[in-house]
Amino acid sequence: MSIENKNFRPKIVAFCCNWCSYAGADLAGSSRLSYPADVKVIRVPCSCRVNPMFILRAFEKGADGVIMCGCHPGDCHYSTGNYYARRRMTLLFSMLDYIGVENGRTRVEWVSAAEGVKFSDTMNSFVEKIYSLGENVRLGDLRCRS
Amino acid sequence: MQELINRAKELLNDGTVARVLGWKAGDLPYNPEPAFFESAESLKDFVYNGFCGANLSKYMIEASKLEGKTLVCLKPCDTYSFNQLIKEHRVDREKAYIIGVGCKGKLDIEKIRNQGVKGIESIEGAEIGDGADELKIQTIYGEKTVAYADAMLERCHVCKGKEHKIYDEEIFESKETKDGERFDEVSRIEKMSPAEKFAFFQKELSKCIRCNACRNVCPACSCRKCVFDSNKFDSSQKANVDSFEEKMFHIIRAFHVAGRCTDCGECSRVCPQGIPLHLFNRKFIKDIDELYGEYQAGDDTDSKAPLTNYTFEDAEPSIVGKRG
Amino acid sequence: MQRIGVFVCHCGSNIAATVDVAKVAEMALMEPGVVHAEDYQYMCSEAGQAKIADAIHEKKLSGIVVCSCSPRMHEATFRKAAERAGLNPYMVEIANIREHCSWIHKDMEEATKKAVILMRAAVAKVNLNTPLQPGESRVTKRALIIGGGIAGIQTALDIADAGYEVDIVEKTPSIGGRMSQLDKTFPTLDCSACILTPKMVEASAHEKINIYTYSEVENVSGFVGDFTVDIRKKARSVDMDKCTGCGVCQEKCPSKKAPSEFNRGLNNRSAIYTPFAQAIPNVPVIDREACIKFKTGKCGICSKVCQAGAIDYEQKDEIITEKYGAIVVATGFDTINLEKYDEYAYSQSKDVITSLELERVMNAAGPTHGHLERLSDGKAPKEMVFIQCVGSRCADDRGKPYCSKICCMYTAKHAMLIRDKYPDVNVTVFYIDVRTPGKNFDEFYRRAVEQYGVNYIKGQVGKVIPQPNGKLLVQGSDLLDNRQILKEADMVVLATAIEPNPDVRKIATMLTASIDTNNFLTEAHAKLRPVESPTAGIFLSGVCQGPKDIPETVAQAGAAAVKAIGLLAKDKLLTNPCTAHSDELLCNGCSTCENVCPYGAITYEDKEVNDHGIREVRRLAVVNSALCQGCGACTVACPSGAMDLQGFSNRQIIAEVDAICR
Amino acid sequence: MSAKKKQAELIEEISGVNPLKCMKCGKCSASCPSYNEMDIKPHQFVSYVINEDVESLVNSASLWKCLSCFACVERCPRDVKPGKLIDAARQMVVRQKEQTYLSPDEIPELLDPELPQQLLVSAFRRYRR
Repeated sequence: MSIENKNFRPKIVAFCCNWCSYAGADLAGSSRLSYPADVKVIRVPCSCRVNPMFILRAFEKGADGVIMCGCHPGDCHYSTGNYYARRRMTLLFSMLDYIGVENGRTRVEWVSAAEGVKFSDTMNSFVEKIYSLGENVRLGDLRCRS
Repeated sequence: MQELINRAKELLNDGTVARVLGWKAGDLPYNPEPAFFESAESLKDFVYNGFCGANLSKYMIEASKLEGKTLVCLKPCDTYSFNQLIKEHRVDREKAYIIGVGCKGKLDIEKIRNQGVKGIESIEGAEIGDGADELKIQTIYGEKTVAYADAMLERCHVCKGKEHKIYDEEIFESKETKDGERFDEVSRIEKMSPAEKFAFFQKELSKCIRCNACRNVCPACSCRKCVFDSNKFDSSQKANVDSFEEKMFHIIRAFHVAGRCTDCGECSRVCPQGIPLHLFNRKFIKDIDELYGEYQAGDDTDSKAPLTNYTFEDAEPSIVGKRG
Repeated sequence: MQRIGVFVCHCGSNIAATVDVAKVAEMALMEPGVVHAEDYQYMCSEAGQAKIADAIHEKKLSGIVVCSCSPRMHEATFRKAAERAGLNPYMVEIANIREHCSWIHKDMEEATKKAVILMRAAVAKVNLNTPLQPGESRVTKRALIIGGGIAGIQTALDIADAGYEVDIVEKTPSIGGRMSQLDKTFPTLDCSACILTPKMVEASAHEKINIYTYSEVENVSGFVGDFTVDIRKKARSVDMDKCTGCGVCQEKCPSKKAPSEFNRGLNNRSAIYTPFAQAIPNVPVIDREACIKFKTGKCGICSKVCQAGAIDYEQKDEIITEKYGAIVVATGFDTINLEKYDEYAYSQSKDVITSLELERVMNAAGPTHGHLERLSDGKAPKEMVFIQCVGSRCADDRGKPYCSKICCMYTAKHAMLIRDKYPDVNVTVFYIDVRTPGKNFDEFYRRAVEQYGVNYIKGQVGKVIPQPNGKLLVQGSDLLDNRQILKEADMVVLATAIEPNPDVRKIATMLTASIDTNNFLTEAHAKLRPVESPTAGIFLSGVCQGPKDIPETVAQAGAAAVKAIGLLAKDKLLTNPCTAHSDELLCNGCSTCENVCPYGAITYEDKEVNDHGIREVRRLAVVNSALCQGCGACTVACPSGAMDLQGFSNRQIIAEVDAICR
Repeated sequence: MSAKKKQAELIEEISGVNPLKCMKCGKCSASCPSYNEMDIKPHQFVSYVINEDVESLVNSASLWKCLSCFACVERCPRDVKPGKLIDAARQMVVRQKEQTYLSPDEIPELLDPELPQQLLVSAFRRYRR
């Protein structure tokens, strides 16, 4: 997929759980670890609050990438939330891959409150990936009449 | 078939059941429809043949609210749905008298038509007792024959088995119809390039007219109110064809029934546009089997569903990219 | 329609230097529902909060958005400010334009654009906010301390002295912890046991303190104020009520080959044992792995010699379930495994020991009865070498990246004690840096050098090579003299890095308390909330939070106690109103939500509903909002979308998504 | 950018080492079997690179006294690995002399069959990159 639009700035939604990843994002901020402004964080109590519908909704509204961050497995503030989230996202991503949507547009990363560096590294690499994939056409246009 | 009607009459007459849930003949030889029979007398319209594909489990949700027991005829594959509905507390086992009816494969009228058979007047060989390998079809253009196996629904070629998972009594012998692998088609699609996959599904999904037949027939889609009809997700049906659910309807529907879908195949059977909707559900089933261990929804009434279960070692979502 | 006020904070120059705050306020006025927008230097200041209050009154605001720092910082501040001005506190949303924007972006235009989008998302959310009322939950007036070392003992004593019941759970057969293994303590050189034992006795005698030794926490459920904990009391094989602690059983026990944990495996103990003479409780346990009776069925000598008839081979593990309002973690530390540091020959020579082992060697109750001698041949050493930073400050996976903090001081102590007691022994310390911040610490270190003539060499040791003559050849470098040193030593002592007790990971998982990459428990705020875990009701005491010495541990133990007391003193806690609730008309009664709820907060009831005129009894999900912690697992599991989360509703999150993608 | 700075950066690039991670513990010098032969000691390599004085490093005796035994690489607690720095300085000299590399398939015919295996292995170890 070529990036013809040189001014392409992706829209990237990052769902972060309140306890680990949002705090990790805060730590990235207070440590002044930069990542592209294309990433916008939505705070949710837990990764298990992220309904697959939110992700599809984001794509439908024009997002080019959606990333979900939660506590590391075993460290969920609510004990088990991220385990359920992990299965849900695995299946959703597999389905998106199955219908031909590049799987690089979705990602799950576990970021603890202490991992400001990981948060910024993750966002940098994810944004880079989205730049390489270019604009998201397919998900916004799944059922266009041929 | 008479055997079944006789038994139903007996159970009605001795008060075991208050009604019978089965199929009655339609206006054409190939479109019987689900029906309740309240009296022994009304059973004269009862039919059970190769065209009785309809899964009656879902009707038991409403029937469970009625006074008295309902006799319900369930084919082997329907019993999975019934078990799943018990697990979800949607049907009352005590309110059902289940006759596990045998099955020798259900027929797909589209497959018959696709073989050039038009103007059908009557069909012979679809009866359960016939054991015929051929269908004799009288049409306005004369008699045609079609091999039974060539007229079967896709789901019967990958039949889950002849065993009734739940029943009070069984009637009729079932026949082995499986001659294909359930996940072959899914695997074939998985091997396509992203562009091919996208083209395939775009072609199929663009046929959708959002008639909601798939949703309405699906035993797993039994919500009192569907999220697509609710304003809670800002996804209620709007006039705008571009709206969110129009595009994502089938993906979301498949996700909602993931881990609960028994792969009964009703969605694909009823789709007026012939979209192979089971391919979505079966993809989830295949992933669940591969990632979390084999799981057949409706196998029992108490096991933990894959999406309400976990292990510490579960695969990470990144496995999707790695599996290629 | 809401009447929303948007308040954009400059945070001095923290935000204003990279975000055009006036522009954000200006753009806010174009958003639906926004009737007021302003920017101000410090929104969190009294003047800033007054501006919010004024606007709420004057413009009759129904909701506000503060564009400022992270909600984790000041959400509570602004909610309280709104509440004082008569607005429901849950009508406040924060757009994080500092940590998530101004601090990470350099380009003003780009950062301003992003800040505007973050503001829009928050406005979109507030448009759908509804006033929420917190519920109440009770506080069980009892605290649990996990770990019975000096940290746990001190915390327990402080909480108990305030009048609350305290349970200590200790894994080993006695309380006392690492401190009980130490010989002397720096910088005063008083004997460790002399200051610890009275505390142990005080704890065991305290009427409010209940000690479970040889016990482990098995399961934790519940939440702040109302934890339910299963404690496994391992089978001691000795009846605690009958045993008089006479010690005859230990003397007569024929199996004496089990390595003594207390002496770090430097000598052996009997199968029935108390770890050390001052153990509390003074009741032995039978090590079933080592006991002949348990292994072969024959023996039973201890039972025969026990006058009190306390031996009980049939005893089984017992699970005790107890409720607690607060939990303090005081799990302490261990020294790291040295198997990856082969160059120091720890596994090759008995005369290379860790500092903690040296503590036992120097201790009168230790394997050598307090005589400094080589463990290989019992000879008195003449040359001792101490190596600092073994496994500490290490960038690769052989060791730990942090400074273990206590080694510089205890090494000075060891060196000083040896030089004092054995003036003919030469002591050389190879160091990288000597770190002695602390009251009287540097003076202590200088005394070691100036008064006791300890030879400090700046430079790490590269290799320790055991020689055929039994000596240890130490190859080091002296960076100040710029020469390489080869030194024959009789004993080498490794200042081994400390790490959190390996069990802490399991405990943290049970408590859902967060833990860092080094397995230290994370504090709620590195500076301002150093003894609290981010998980409410969990407090941290001692080395489980980070390396520290005894006085620091005791200080932190007291601080943790105060925090726990502050919690236990309350009769009721306000609960987070952001809980799940089920729409009765949409609920299928399918139990899916119940299956994913980690708190057992969802039950099913048969309830009569009126669904647009249809009256019927349905099986419906009911959320107990006192138990619900608001994770939202149920909201996604629910197939019909009946379950939703207050404060993070489906529509609110979707509105944020839409605003960001717009 | 000054030539000195460029040289220092080249060393960092070739070696993949960040000299700023050094905490000056001296374990490298303590481990070095050639220590006494060296004019610039292993722990000092790091500060020469930091101070952008690669010139002195290149002209030092140490450059060719290092045995590439990798004791310092193995034991360095900070992942600084002075042995790699000095090796990088050697590489720089080699490159400056415009000596090209061999391609792998040229090697077999250059080998003397009598050559001890161990020498070959240590040569590979020394020049692998």
